[in-house]
Amino acid sequence: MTLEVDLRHRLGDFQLEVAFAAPPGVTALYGPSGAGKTSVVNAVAGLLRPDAGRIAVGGEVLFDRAAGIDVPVRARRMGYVFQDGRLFPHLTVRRNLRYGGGAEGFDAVVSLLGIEGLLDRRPARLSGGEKQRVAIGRALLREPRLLLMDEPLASLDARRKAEILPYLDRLAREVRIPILYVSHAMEEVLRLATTLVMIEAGQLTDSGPIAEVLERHPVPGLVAPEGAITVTGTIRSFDARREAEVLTPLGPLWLAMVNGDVGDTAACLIDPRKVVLVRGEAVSSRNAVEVTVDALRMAGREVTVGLKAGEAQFSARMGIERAKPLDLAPGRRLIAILDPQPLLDGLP
Amino acid sequence: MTLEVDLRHRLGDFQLEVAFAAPPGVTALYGPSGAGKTSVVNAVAGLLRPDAGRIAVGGEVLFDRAAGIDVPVRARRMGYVFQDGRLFPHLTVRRNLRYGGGAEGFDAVVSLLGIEGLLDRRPARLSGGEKQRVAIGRALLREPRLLLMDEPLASLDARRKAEILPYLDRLAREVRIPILYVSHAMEEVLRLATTLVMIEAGQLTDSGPIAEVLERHPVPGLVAPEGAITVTGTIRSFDARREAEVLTPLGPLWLAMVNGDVGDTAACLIDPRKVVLVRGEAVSSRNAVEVTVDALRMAGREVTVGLKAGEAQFSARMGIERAKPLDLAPGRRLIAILDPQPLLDGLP
Amino acid sequence: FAAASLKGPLDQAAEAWQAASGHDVQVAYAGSPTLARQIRQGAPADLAILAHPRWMEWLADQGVAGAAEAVPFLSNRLVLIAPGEASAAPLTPETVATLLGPDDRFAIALTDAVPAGIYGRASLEALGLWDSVSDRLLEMENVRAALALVARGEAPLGLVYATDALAEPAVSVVAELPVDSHPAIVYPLAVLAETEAADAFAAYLTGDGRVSFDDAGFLRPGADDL
Amino acid sequence: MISDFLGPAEWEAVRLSVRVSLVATIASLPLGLFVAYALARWRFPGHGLLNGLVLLPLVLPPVVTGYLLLILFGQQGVVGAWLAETFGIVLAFRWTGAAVAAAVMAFPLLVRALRLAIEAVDPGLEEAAATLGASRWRIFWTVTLPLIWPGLLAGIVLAFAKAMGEFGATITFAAAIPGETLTIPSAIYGALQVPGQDGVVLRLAVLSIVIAMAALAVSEVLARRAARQVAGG
Amino acid sequence: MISDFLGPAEWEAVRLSVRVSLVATIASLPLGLFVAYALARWRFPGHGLLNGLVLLPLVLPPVVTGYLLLILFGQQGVVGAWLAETFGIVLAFRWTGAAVAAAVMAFPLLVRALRLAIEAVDPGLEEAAATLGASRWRIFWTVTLPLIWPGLLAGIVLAFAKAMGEFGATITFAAAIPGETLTIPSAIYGALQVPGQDGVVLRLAVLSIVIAMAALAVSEVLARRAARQVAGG
Ligand SMILES: Nc1ncnc2c1ncn2[C@@H]1O[C@H](COP(=O)(O)OP(=O)(O)OP(=O)(O)O)[C@@H](O)[C@H]1O
Ligand SMILES: Nc1ncnc2c1ncn2[C@@H]1O[C@H](COP(=O)(O)OP(=O)(O)OP(=O)(O)O)[C@@H](O)[C@H]1O
Ligand SMILES: [Mg+2]
Ligand SMILES: [Mg+2]
Repeated sequence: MTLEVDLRHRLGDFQLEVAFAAPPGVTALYGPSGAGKTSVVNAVAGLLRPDAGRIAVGGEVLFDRAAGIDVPVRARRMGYVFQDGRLFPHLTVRRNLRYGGGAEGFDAVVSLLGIEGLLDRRPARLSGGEKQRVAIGRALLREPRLLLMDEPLASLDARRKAEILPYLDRLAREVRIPILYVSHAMEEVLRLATTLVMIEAGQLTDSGPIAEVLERHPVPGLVAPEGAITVTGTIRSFDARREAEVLTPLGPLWLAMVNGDVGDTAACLIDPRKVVLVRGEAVSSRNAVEVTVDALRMAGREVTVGLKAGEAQFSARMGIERAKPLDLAPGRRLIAILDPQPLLDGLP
Repeated sequence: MTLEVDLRHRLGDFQLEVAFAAPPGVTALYGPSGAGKTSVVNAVAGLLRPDAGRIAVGGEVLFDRAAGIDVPVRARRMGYVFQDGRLFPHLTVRRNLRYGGGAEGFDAVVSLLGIEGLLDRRPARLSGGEKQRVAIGRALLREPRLLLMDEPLASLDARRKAEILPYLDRLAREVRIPILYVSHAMEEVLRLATTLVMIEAGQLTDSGPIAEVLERHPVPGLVAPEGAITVTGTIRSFDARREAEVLTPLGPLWLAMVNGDVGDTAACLIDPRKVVLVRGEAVSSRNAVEVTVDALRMAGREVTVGLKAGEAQFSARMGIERAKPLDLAPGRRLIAILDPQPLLDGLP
Repeated sequence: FAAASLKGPLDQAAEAWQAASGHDVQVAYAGSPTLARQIRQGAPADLAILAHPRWMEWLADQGVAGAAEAVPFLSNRLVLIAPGEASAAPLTPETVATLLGPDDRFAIALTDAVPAGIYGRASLEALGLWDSVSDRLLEMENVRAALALVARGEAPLGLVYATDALAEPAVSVVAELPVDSHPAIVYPLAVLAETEAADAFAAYLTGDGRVSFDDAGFLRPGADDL
Repeated sequence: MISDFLGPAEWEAVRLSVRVSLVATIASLPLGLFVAYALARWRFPGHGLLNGLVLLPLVLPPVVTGYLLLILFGQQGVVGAWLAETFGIVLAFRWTGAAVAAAVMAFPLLVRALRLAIEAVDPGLEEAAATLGASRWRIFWTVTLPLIWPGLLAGIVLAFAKAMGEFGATITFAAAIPGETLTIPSAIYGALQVPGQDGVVLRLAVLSIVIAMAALAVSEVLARRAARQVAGG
Repeated sequence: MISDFLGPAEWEAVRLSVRVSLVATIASLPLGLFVAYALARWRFPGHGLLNGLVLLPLVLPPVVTGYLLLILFGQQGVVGAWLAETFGIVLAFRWTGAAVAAAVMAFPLLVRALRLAIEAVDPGLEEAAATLGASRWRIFWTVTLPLIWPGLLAGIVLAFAKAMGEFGATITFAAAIPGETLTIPSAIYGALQVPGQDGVVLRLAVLSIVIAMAALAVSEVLARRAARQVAGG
């Protein structure tokens, strides 16, 4: 089941124009505040009627301006976690959860979200994060064919996130429903998403498999570290801790927190400042690569060292006093210890 | 000016009991969802009247149950960024911003928050993140003697956060007002906070300077990596990129994103899995330490290497195939490259 | 259906007749115009007693059966009243002026709409008193309201039916207006339904039943009044 | 008939008034809800007209309203004749007519209260219900209606109180036939016509106040309970 | 006096009605706001009593209310005598008295609408204003009042319409003095008493409807504009 979106809409001065496809699994909608993410989600849910366009799920057309099709909201069978909660204030948590149906899986969802103790309270007596969890539960229990999640974890603590994320991950994989996921937290996006849709100021910047998009637009919304390169490769295996061995032009690299399966593409970023050069015989790191010094460049009190590993090229950068003991010169063979970032670390 | 809080309050089944002091600078209120953070903030703002206790700012008592003092909300001069926004729906953004006074600094705040284009709109036409920015602006323009920020950046994108955080940072340092800052995002907390107040289920877990608290409770809300140790030291200098040189028992370590000034205490975490051992002469890392192998322990396909650096002890862990080329044996001298975490990376 | 102003004595008469004849009587009171309109719209009224002939004439014009055969049932007369214990006074503009005082007002029913007001105005005009009160009128919804004003002392002088003055102990009669100073006051009665009971009750009212109305101060109309 | 004590006739008026007011209030609720919902949520041609029409009974003197009712629904009236022929329903001069008059007079109050309440409901919540698969009908019953509960109660109390106090239209349209349409206000009117009946007036007035206050108290308790639940208190 | 055309007397009634209704509505606004705010937001002894008292004029037949007003505010009345002595204010039989009667009759409608609206205001917004340093008074003017704007308009329209249609209490308390207290409803009543004056009745009724509808239309436009701003449209 795939969600296809193609829409144009005007909101005051704001012009929205996006087209993308979201296959089963998690599709992250990523973009700065005010980019139009919520508007897209609303259009998919049927709460915003685009001026033009077409929206379909698994071949079923939900909206087609030209053909005059507009399936009513209630018949779209989507679980929507709203950015602003929207719990029913007059109903207890339990009845909020049950509103969309789904006695099935009730206990599992409730315990996943840790809201067992809140079932008989009304929303006014919940904390911000508790409300958000109930809203997630309500959407999950709807048994949707598509999940729309607008910053669902924004006010949850790390531990709770760490519990819910794998669940969503599993849900997307096992039930094979598309999840449209709006988030500003790159960790979440990287952890969950297989597809990435980037929008800015209402316009689609790029969309597609996450690794490809990130390769084309390295660290969305952030200036990539100076001189950083993106390295892409194919996943060969996973270890016991689900770190992925990725075959890259630099050799096999091990990445933590990668989505996808063996055979999928994964991308990472090599920040020259995080490359450690070693003059020695052996290192214990799995991400060590034998390199030859290619060129040296000085800038201020820093040295940038151009490196070659087979055909591939990258660089390392360090303070001048660090470079001295290495006795650097073009042609010298060294070991480079890389710290490949699945674009997860290093974000402010 | 210091904020002193000591309160006890009952909300249904929930019992809140905390006491802490927040000096000028940012004090992070950290704890899982439902821990009572918003309740504490509300009590400071005067929106919740505690059953018992005392609240004072810079010596002025705002609330003292026993003494019958309860300064009215409007006279407390606090800028409160609510978890749920609370913009005035009938006023334009401009008039929302001006509500608390402060023509002064208006343009600066508006451009900091990137809301120049929204000034004549009403909140209903703003996106989630835009609302949040306006709410921040409204509180800042109040010229408060205390800022209360309840997850103010939760729905902002990384770039925007990266712009606002330094501003708050500066504000806290320059104006020397206490900022009580609720957040689930460890990066934000580490970036901003000088003081950390940890609460869980309504009870104070710990409070004090952030480094000390994190030393006593390493990674709040998260299980620390197995075998990790916390290393504390004194900040000796900052480099051009504001990385701090911290004098630790292991020798000088360079940490990124540390709060505080020269002479302050800073803490970091050494994860054995991230320690790279090198058999060789020189490395380019600033965080390299000469070590002696003390002991070897095998577990499954992993080796844990006990290490000594002067008096200090720590360990490294690696897959057995990584250990082989190092030719490990007690007494062998190696270089260890550390990846000291200011508890910033590695959080999910 | 009967004019509201008849309520007291008519209730008594109805009760008495009910006891005597075993028939069940229900009297619905309202203002004459309302009654007339209701009857016109087919209200289930067997008998109608109105406070002024004109609405009965209107019913007759509208072709309501029985209205044309209405008979004058009761009559009444007008009196000037004052609050509390007041002594009788002659009907001159001066007395009226004295009694009214410099800035008080004269209570009366609506002078161009309600029977008591219409009769009253005619009478006052005939007596040459109209000019001394015409710009100081307190025109009320009905004569009872005018009576209440005087009884409460809100107006020092008012014009009501003699029957009203008699029933309200808080006022006293200052002067009786001559009967010939205004068109005869007539309460017409019409039998609208050709039922035995209606005829019987009408007969009772115009016969033995009159006593209660006499007690209340109503007059018997002259034969030529309608 | 109205004795100096609260005689059987007075009791009858009280019982009748309560019955008429209850029936008027309850019977006008569904239409009131519908009209209020339509006015609050829909834009349609005739919106303004409907809005004005609802307000009419408030603007016109009650007697005029009663007279209009009589002309329309009387046995000779356009609608009245049709009703009588088709369904055998006669309203004029029956207690049902009194209820109709009371309902019409109370309708503006009911609709306004309901409309205000409906307009205050966050459409976002109704949208949320729709995404959860609820039909319009279900949304109305499970979201809108519970959320306008305070307004509904306010409207009911206003309508009931108005119905208890309604006189002009009732006596004009339904007359004041003892046991059938002689409500408390009509009885008070009657008593006012007879000097010295102030006691009766007072008793009846107090009674009708007590009844209305009881209704008010019940509504306050219900509204407060609902408010406490929603507000978290 | 009531001619067959819309003579000067009729015009006078119309002008008077509008003036009385406007004054009644505007003058009762501050008190209405205060009472509604108190009922909605404060708990105090006598809360229930006040609540009931406000509802009274709705429950009692207008004539009784008018009579009570007369007893209280008449020149012989307790309050009336005091007012007259102390301030030289006389209400009975003045157009001000008619305004008072209309205001009293309209008060329950005004207060209910305002109270509903005030209860619907999110106290969180008022709290936010307080944290921004606003006094209670400023909060009321800058937050509460603008947010209850639709309710305020609804209340004003209801009250104005009711005042335009008020008859029983007005005539009882203020009589029907041409040019002073002879409002449209009193004129209509007078015309109804005379056979064949249906034309006058119709003309006056239509006029008063037109005026009320105009008020309604204005309020709708204002309310819709406010709603559009707040809802984002
Ligand atoms: N009115 C109330 N009645 C009863 N319990 C309440 C009420 N309000 C809040 N609580 C409970 O008090 C606890 C603390 O709430 P609070 O809003 O302070 O949490 P928080 O730390 O801000 O959480 P979050 O991060 O989710 O916003 C929660 O467990 C909540 O369920
Ligand atoms: N009713 C409206 N009228 C005019 N402009 C609007 C309206 N609603 C939203 N907008 C504008 O449309 C743009 C997109 O809004 P949207 O809510 O989709 O953003 P978003 O990507 O979800 O942002 P955020 O991350 O802040 O929630 C914003 O610039 C907003 O100001
Ligand atoms: Mg959004
Ligand atoms: Mg909170």
